[in-house]
Amino acid sequence: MIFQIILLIMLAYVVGFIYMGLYRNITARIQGRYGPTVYQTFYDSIKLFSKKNSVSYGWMFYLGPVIMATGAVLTLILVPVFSDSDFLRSVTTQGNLFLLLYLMVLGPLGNALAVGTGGNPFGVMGVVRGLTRLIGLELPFYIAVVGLIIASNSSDIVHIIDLQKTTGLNILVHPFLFIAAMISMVGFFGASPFDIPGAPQEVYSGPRTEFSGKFLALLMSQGSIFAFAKLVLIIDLFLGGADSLWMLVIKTFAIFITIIFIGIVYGRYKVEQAVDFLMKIPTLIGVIGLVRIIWFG
Amino acid sequence: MSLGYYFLLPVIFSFLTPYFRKLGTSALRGSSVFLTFILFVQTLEYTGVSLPQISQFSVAPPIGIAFVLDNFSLLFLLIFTFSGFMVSLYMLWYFKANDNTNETRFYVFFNMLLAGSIGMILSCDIFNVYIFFEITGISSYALAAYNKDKLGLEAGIKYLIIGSIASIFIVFAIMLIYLQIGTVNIGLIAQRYSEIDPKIAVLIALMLFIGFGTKAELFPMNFWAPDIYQGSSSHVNGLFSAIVAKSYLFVFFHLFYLFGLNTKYTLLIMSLGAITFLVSEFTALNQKDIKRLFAYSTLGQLGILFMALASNSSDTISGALFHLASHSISKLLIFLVLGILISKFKSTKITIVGDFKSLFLSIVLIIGFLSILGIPPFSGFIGKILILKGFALSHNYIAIAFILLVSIVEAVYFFRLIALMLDKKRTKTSVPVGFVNYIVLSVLAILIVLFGVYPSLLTHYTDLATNALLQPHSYLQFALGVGL
Amino acid sequence: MMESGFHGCDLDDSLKCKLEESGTQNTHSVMEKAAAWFRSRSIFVVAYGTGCGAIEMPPTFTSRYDAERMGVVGVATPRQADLIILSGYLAYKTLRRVIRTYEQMQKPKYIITLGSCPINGGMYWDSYNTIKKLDDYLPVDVSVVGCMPRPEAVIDGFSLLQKRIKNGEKAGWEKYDENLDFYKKNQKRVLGNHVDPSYETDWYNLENGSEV
Amino acid sequence: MIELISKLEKLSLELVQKQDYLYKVEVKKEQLESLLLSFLNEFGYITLDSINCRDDLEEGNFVITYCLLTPKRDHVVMVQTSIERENASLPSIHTFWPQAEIMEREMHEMFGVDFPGHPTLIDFALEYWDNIPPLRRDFDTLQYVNDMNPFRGQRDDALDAKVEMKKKREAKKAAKLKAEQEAAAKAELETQNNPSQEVQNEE
Amino acid sequence: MNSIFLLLNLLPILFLYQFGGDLHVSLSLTKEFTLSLSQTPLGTFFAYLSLISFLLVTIAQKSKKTSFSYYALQFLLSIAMLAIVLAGDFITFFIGWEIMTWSSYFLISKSSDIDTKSLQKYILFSLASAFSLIAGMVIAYSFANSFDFNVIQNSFHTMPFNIKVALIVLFSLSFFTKAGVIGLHYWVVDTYSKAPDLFSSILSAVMSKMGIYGLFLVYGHLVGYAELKDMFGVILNGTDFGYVLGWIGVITSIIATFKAITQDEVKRLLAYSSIAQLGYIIAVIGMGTSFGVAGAMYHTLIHTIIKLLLFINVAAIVAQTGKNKFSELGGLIYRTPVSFVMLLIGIIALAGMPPLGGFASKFMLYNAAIDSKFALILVGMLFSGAASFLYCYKLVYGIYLGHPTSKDLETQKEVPISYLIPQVILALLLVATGAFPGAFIKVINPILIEFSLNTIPYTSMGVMQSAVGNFNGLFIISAFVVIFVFILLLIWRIKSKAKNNLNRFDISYCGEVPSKNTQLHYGYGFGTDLYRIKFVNAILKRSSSPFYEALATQTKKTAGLLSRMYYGNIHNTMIIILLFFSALYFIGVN
Repeated sequence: MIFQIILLIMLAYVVGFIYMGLYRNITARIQGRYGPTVYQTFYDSIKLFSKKNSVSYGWMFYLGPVIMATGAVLTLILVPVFSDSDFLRSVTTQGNLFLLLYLMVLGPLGNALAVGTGGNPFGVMGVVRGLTRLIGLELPFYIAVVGLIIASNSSDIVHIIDLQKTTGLNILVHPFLFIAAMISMVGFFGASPFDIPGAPQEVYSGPRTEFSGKFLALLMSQGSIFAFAKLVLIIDLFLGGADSLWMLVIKTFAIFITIIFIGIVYGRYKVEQAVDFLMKIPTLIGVIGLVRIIWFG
Repeated sequence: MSLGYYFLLPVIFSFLTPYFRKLGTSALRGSSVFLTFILFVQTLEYTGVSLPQISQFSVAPPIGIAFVLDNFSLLFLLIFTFSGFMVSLYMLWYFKANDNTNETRFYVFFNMLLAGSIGMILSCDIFNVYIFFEITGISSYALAAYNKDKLGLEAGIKYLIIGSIASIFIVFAIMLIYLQIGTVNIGLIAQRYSEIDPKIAVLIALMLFIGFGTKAELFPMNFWAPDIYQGSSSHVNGLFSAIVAKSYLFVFFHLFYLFGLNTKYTLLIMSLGAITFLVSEFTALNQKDIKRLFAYSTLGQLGILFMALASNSSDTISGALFHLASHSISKLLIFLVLGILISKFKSTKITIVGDFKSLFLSIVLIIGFLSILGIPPFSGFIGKILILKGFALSHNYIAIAFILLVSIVEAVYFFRLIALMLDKKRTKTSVPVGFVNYIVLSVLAILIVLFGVYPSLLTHYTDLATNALLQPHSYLQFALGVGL
Repeated sequence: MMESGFHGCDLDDSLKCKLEESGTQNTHSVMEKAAAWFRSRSIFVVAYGTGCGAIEMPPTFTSRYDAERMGVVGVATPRQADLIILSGYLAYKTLRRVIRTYEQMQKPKYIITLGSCPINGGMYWDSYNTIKKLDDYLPVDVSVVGCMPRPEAVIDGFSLLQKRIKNGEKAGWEKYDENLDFYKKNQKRVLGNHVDPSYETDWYNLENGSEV
Repeated sequence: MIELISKLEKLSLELVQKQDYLYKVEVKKEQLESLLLSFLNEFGYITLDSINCRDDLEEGNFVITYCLLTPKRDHVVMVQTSIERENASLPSIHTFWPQAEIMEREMHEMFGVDFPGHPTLIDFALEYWDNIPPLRRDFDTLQYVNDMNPFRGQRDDALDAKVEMKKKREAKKAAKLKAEQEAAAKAELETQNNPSQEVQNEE
Repeated sequence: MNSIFLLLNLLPILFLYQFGGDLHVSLSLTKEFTLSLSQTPLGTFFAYLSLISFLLVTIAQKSKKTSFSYYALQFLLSIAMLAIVLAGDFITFFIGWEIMTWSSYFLISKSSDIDTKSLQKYILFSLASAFSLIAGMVIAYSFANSFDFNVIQNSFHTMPFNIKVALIVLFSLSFFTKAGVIGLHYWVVDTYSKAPDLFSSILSAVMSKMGIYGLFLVYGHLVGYAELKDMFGVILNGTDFGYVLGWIGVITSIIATFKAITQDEVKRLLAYSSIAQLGYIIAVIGMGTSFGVAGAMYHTLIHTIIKLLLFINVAAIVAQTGKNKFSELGGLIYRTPVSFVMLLIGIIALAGMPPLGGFASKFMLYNAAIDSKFALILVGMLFSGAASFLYCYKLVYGIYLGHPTSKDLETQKEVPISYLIPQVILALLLVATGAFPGAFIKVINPILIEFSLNTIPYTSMGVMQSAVGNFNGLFIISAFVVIFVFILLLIWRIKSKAKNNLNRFDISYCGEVPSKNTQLHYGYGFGTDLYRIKFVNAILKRSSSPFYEALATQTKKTAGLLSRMYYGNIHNTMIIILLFFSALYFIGVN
C-alpha cells in the first residue's frame, strides 16, 4: 500500500507538472507565441530546489507548506483514481465527499499561516483576497457536491462512480451541477477570471510573496499534485471515473483543457466582482440543478 | 387581649407622647418600639387562634365600636404591625442621626396612623370605618408635613385636599346606604345590599369606589400621589407604601366582595388596575427623583394588586395577597435604605444610589429590587408567579401578557439603578448604617429571601385570607352578631 | 555588442578590488552541472525599470519576441527572482532601492543592465544625482549596450547569460560576496551615511555603529 | 485688465506688458502675500501655473516669479519678487493654491529657500542631501560629480582617439593619394600600352 | 481562595458521579409548587458539560486576581445551571434560570470596561427571555395543572392546536434569545465582549448552551419530535418545523459569520462566531431525526470545548498584553508559542478542518441535513462554514502572526501556566473527539431513546456512522500525522539550509525598507473587501440595533408623554376625579 501511495504521488507529480507545462504552452500558443516547452515547469521546480538558499521566518514558516502538502497528498490518496480496481481501495473507502471538501481548503489555510508568519502585508492581502474569493468559489461547488450526494444518496465517491454505470454519466444526468462545479474549478485552478489573490500587478505575487527557493518549489510541487487530485475528483464525480491509465489521462486532460480555454479568454475579476459573479450565475445554475434533483428527481 | 386594644393602645400612646418626651428622648422612642412590639407579638398570637373573633365596646348602645378579626384582616394586621415595628426600630437610628426637633410630632402621628389603619381593617361598622379612615388620613397629612419644610407642607396640603374629596364621596355613600337600608353595620349592609334600588346602588358603589380608589391610588385618581411621596420623608413613604395604601386597599376589596360588587365591576377595576400599572411603570422610566421614582413603582405594584384582587378567582387573589405582603416588606426595605442614603447625601436625585459604598446596603437594596421585579429566589417571584398562575387557570392570557410586558419596562429602571450602584467609575462615599438598621434591614431582607425559598410560611395565611374574603359568611355571622 | 563587466575598478588605485578574470569554471560535480543546466533553462526575472529601457521590457516578454520560450519569465518579487534587469540610468535614490532588491534575491542571482548609462553615465555623466559606473556598486553580469538596446539585443543578452550559467562561470553574486567590503565602501561613498539596513550582512553597521 | 491696472496703481505697482499675452509686476517681499491673495480673490487668477526661482549670484538675490492665470487662459501675469540669498525665506502660499505646496517643497530642496509654515518641507527628489542645494549657482556640479563619480577609465588595450584619428586621416589621405597616383599611372600606362584601342574606337 | 473554589467546583461533579444516573428528588414548596430534580441522560450530559467547563475556567483563574464575591457568584451560577439541567419541573427550571440571569449579571458587572448600556441590554434581553419562558410555563400549567415536565409531556397532545403553537413559539423565543438567534442577538456581542475575559468563556461556552438545552427539552422532551411531525406536517424527509428552524439557523449563521469577519475587537469576533456556531445547532435541532439530534448534541459539545479554549486563550493574551483589538496585537507567535499552538488547534476545529473534532461535529450536522434532504439548508451551512475560514484566519493572524504593532509586544512572555493547563486539556479533547468520533455516539444513544428516536449504530470508537457514508476519524488523523511527519522529514534538509529567524523587517516591500513606524500588521484591513461585495454589504450594513434603539426611544417618548399627566396640579386632579365619577355614573346608570 505504501508503494502504491508513492507510485500515485509520483504519477500525480509528473502528470501535474506536465499539465502545468501544457497550460503555459497552450496559453502561449493562443497568444501567438512559441511558448516554453512542456517541461518548463519541471525545470523551474528543479531550479528552485537547487537554489543555494531561501529565506525563512521561523518554524511556522516551514510548517505552513508542510500542512499544505499534507492536505494535497491526503486529498490525493482519498480520491479513487481508478474505478473497478483495487488500487488503494482500502484507503479511498475511508474518505467521503464532505471530508474532501474540507481537505481541499486545508492547504490554503496552512499556506495562510505561513504567509502570516512571513509578515509581509502584501502576502496577507493576497491570503485575504484568496479566502474572500473562496467564499464565492465554494458555493457553486458545494451545491454541485450536495446535489450529487443527495442524488446518489451517498457521500462515498466509489459509490457515486459505480452508480454512474447504471444511470449514465453525471455530466449528462446532472448537467447543471457539472457547469456549476466547472466554473468553481476554474477558480480552484487559479485561472482567470478568478486569479485575483496572486495578482502580480497589485499585491506583489500575493500569498507567495515571501516564498523563495525550496519553499516555492514545495508549493509548486504540492500545487501540481493537488491539481491532479482535483481533476481526478471531477472525473470521478461527473465522468464516471477512469478504469485505465489512458482513460485517466484523456478524461483529466479533457477537463483540464476546458479550464485552460475558459481561463485564457477572460480578464481578471476584482475580488468583489468574482464573488458577486460566483454568487449569481453559477449558484443559480447549481440551485436549478439542485431543485431539479430534490423536487423532480 | 381584646381586639379593642389594637386601637386603644396606639391612641393612648399617641396622647401620652408629649409626656414621654419630657421623660427623655429614649423614653419617647422606647415607648414607640414597645407599643409596636406589643402589637406585633399580639398579632402573632392570633395566628394560632381560630378566627373570626369579635370584641365590642359599647359606650351606650347603640353607640359603640365593634371589631371583627377574620383571616383576611389578620394578614393585613400582621403586615401593619410588623411594618410599624420595623419603622419604629428604624426611627431609633433616624432621630439619633438626624435633626430631631420634630420628633414628638412624628411619634404622635405615627401612633395615630397605626391606630387609624388598624381600626379601619378591624372595624365592622361602615361609619366607624369612615372615622378611622379620617384618623388615618389626618395623621398621614400631618406625617407628610411633619418636617415643616416647603415640599413637605405642599405635600401635606395636597394630601389634605384630596383626602377631603375622598371623604366627601365616602360620607355621601354612607349616607345613602343609611337612607336606603337604615344601618351602618357592614354585615347587614352586605346582606341587604341587593335590595337597594339599582340606580342608587350604582351611585353608592361608584362613590365608594371613587372615595377609596382615590386614597388607594388607582388611576386616574392618583395624580396626586407622586407629589406626596416626593414631599414626605423616606420612612414616611415606607409607611404610606406598606401600611396606608394597603389599608385603603383592604377596605376597597373587603367591601367589594362583601357587597357582591364583584359580579359587575371586575372588568372595570381590572382594566383600571392594568392602566395604573402601565402608566406608572412607563412614567417611572423618566424620573430623576428617587422618591418619586419609587412612588410610581408603588403605584404600579398597586395596579397589579388591583388587577389580581379584582379577578374574582381564589388562586389569583391568594397570589395577590402574597404579592401584597411581599411588596410591603420590599418597599419598606427600599424606603428605609433610601432614608439612610438621603439623610447622608441630602439629595433625592437617583444618582445617590450610585454614590454610596456599603456592601450591606447594596445587598439588601438589590434584594429589595429583585424581589419587586419578581425574580427568584425572592418573595416577589412567588407572588408574581402565583398571580400569573391564577390568571392562567382562568385562561386570562391577556392579563399574563400585559403583566409580563410591562414588567420588562419596570426592569428597565430597576436595573438602571442597579447598574448605577455597580458602576465602578463613580466616586463612592461610605455610608454609616447604624446598628439598629443592620438588624431592621437584615430582618426585612431575610424575610424576603425566606418567603422566596419557603413560601408555605406565607401561603398558609394568604390561602386562609382568600377563603375569608371570598366566603365571608362566618365574618358576616360575627358582624351580624354585633349587638349594638 | 556585449561587454562583460569588472573592468572599471582596477583602474582606480584608491579602491582595491580583487576580481578574478571572468570565465572561470566553477562547477565540478555532475549534480552541480545538472543544476547549472536547469538554472540556465529557467530564469525568473524581476525587471526593475530604472530608466528609459523599461519600455523595451514588454515587447521582450510578450508575443513579439517571447522570452518565455527560453525559460525566461517575469516574476513580481525579488524573493523568487534569479535575475534583475536594470534598464537605464540609476539615480542615487534608485540605487538604494536596487541594492536592497538585489540583496533580497536568493542566490544564485544575476544582474543584466541595459544601455550605456549604467556603464558610464551616458548622457547623465555630469548629473549631481546619477551614478556613472554601476559595477562599482553591484556586480553586473551582462551589460547590453545601446541607447536603448532593442529586444533582440536583450534576448541576446539572456542567451549570453544562459551560456555563462551553463558553463558554470563564476557569476556576479559570488564576486559580490567575496568583495563585499569593496562594494559596500562604494555604496557608502555615494549614499552617505544613510545606506538602508542590510539584513544580509551587518558589515556596514559594524563599521558605522548605527542602529539597524 | 483695466481694473487690475488701476488697482495696482493704487498700490504704486506697475503692470508691464512683456509680450502680447505676458504681463509682469514686480513687488517687494512684504507686499507679496497680500498681492497674491488679491490676485486670487479679487481678480480671479485661480491658477498658479508655476513658481520659478532664478539665482542672481552677482546681486546676491533670488528672483522668485509666480505665474498666474485666469480661467480664460488668455494671458499670464508674472508676479516677481527678489529676496536675499542669505537665509532666503518666503511666506508659504500653499493655503491659497494647494499646488504651491509641492512647488515650494521643490524650491526648498533645490535652492534652499525656507518657507515658514509649510507643512511638509521634507525630501522631494533627493534623499538625505547635505551639500549646497544643487541648483544654486555656487554649487559646482562638475566638481561634485568628479569627486563623487570618477570617470570610467580606459581599457588596457584602449587607443588614443586623437592619434588614431590622425593616423586614420593620414592613412586615408595616403590611400587617397595612392589611389590617385595609381589611377594616374594606370591611365598613363593604358595610353602607352593600348594605342590601338583608341584607333579601334574611332573606327 | 482559588483552590478552595476549585474543590468546591469539584464537589458537584463528584456528587453527580456518585449519586448520578437516576437522581429523583422533590421538595414541596407550596401546595402547588414542588422543587424537583430528575436526572435524564440529556440533563446529565449538559450537567457534566457545564460543570467541567466551570472547573477548567476556575483553574484558569488561578493567576488572575479574583475577589471572593466573584468566585462565589460563579459557583452560584454553576449551581443554578446544575439546577436548570437537572430540573424535573418548570419551577425549578425557572428558579435556576433566573438565578443564572442575575448571578451572571453581577459577574458581568465586575468587568472593568462594562458600561450601563451593555448591562441594560443583557439584563433586559435575559428578562424578556425569562418572561417569555414564564408565560409559556403558566400557559402549560393552565392545561396540565402541573409544572412537572412529565405531566406536561403527557398532557401536551390534549391541548388545543393554537395553544400548542403558542407554547412552542414562547419557549423557542425564550431559548433563542439565550442562544442569540439573529434578531434576538442584540445583547450577545456587547455582553460577551465587555464581560470579564474569563467569564466570557462561560457565557459563550456554557450559558448559551442552556438555551440549547431548553430547546432540546421542549422539542425533544415536552413536545416530542413525533408530536412536532404530527402538528406541522412533513416536507422532503424532515418536518416543516425543522425546515423553518433550519432556515432560521442558517441565516443566523451566515449573517453572524460575515459580521464576525469585520470586527476589530477579538472578543466581539468570538461573540459573533458563537452566534454563528449556535446557528448550526439550531438549524438541525428541529429536524426530528436521529442525526439531527446527534449533530446538534455533537456540535454543542465541540462548540463548548472550542469556545472555552479560544476565550481562555484570548483572556490570557488580554491579561498578558492589556490589549484586546486586532489592530493593537500581532506578532506574538514566537513570544507565546504554546498559546499560539493552542489557538491554532482551536481555530482548526472551529473551521471544521478534518483531523480534529470540529470536522466530526460538522459531518454529523451535514449528515442530518442530508438525511432530511434539506439540500439548500446544507448548502447554506457549508457556505457559512467557508466564510468562517476568514474569521478563523483573522483570529490567528491578528493576534499571533504578522507584526507586533507596539514595542511592548516584542518583549512579551509566555502566558502563565494556569491559563495553559485548561487549554491543553481542551486541545487534547479536540484531538480525542477527532480521533474517536464514534465514542460520543454512546453518549447520544440514551438521549435518542429518551426522545423516542432511532439510535445510531455504533461500530467502533474511531468510526462515525452516518446515512450516507462513514467518517473514520482514527484513520484520517493517523494518515494525516504520518504524511505530515513524512513531508516534514523530507523538507528537514531545506530547513537546515535556510536562513533562519530573519529580521522581521526583511520583507519584500517594493525596495523600500519598512521601519518600526510602518504599519505592517494587516489587522485593520481584514474584511474591508467584504463591504464591496453587494450581497455581503447588504448583510453588513444592516443591523438590529436601529430597531431596538428606536424601540427604546419610542418607549422613552411614551414615558415622557405619560409622565405629563403627573405634573402635580391639584385642581386638575380634583376635576379629573369628578369628571371620572360623573362619566362612570352615566355609564353605570344607563
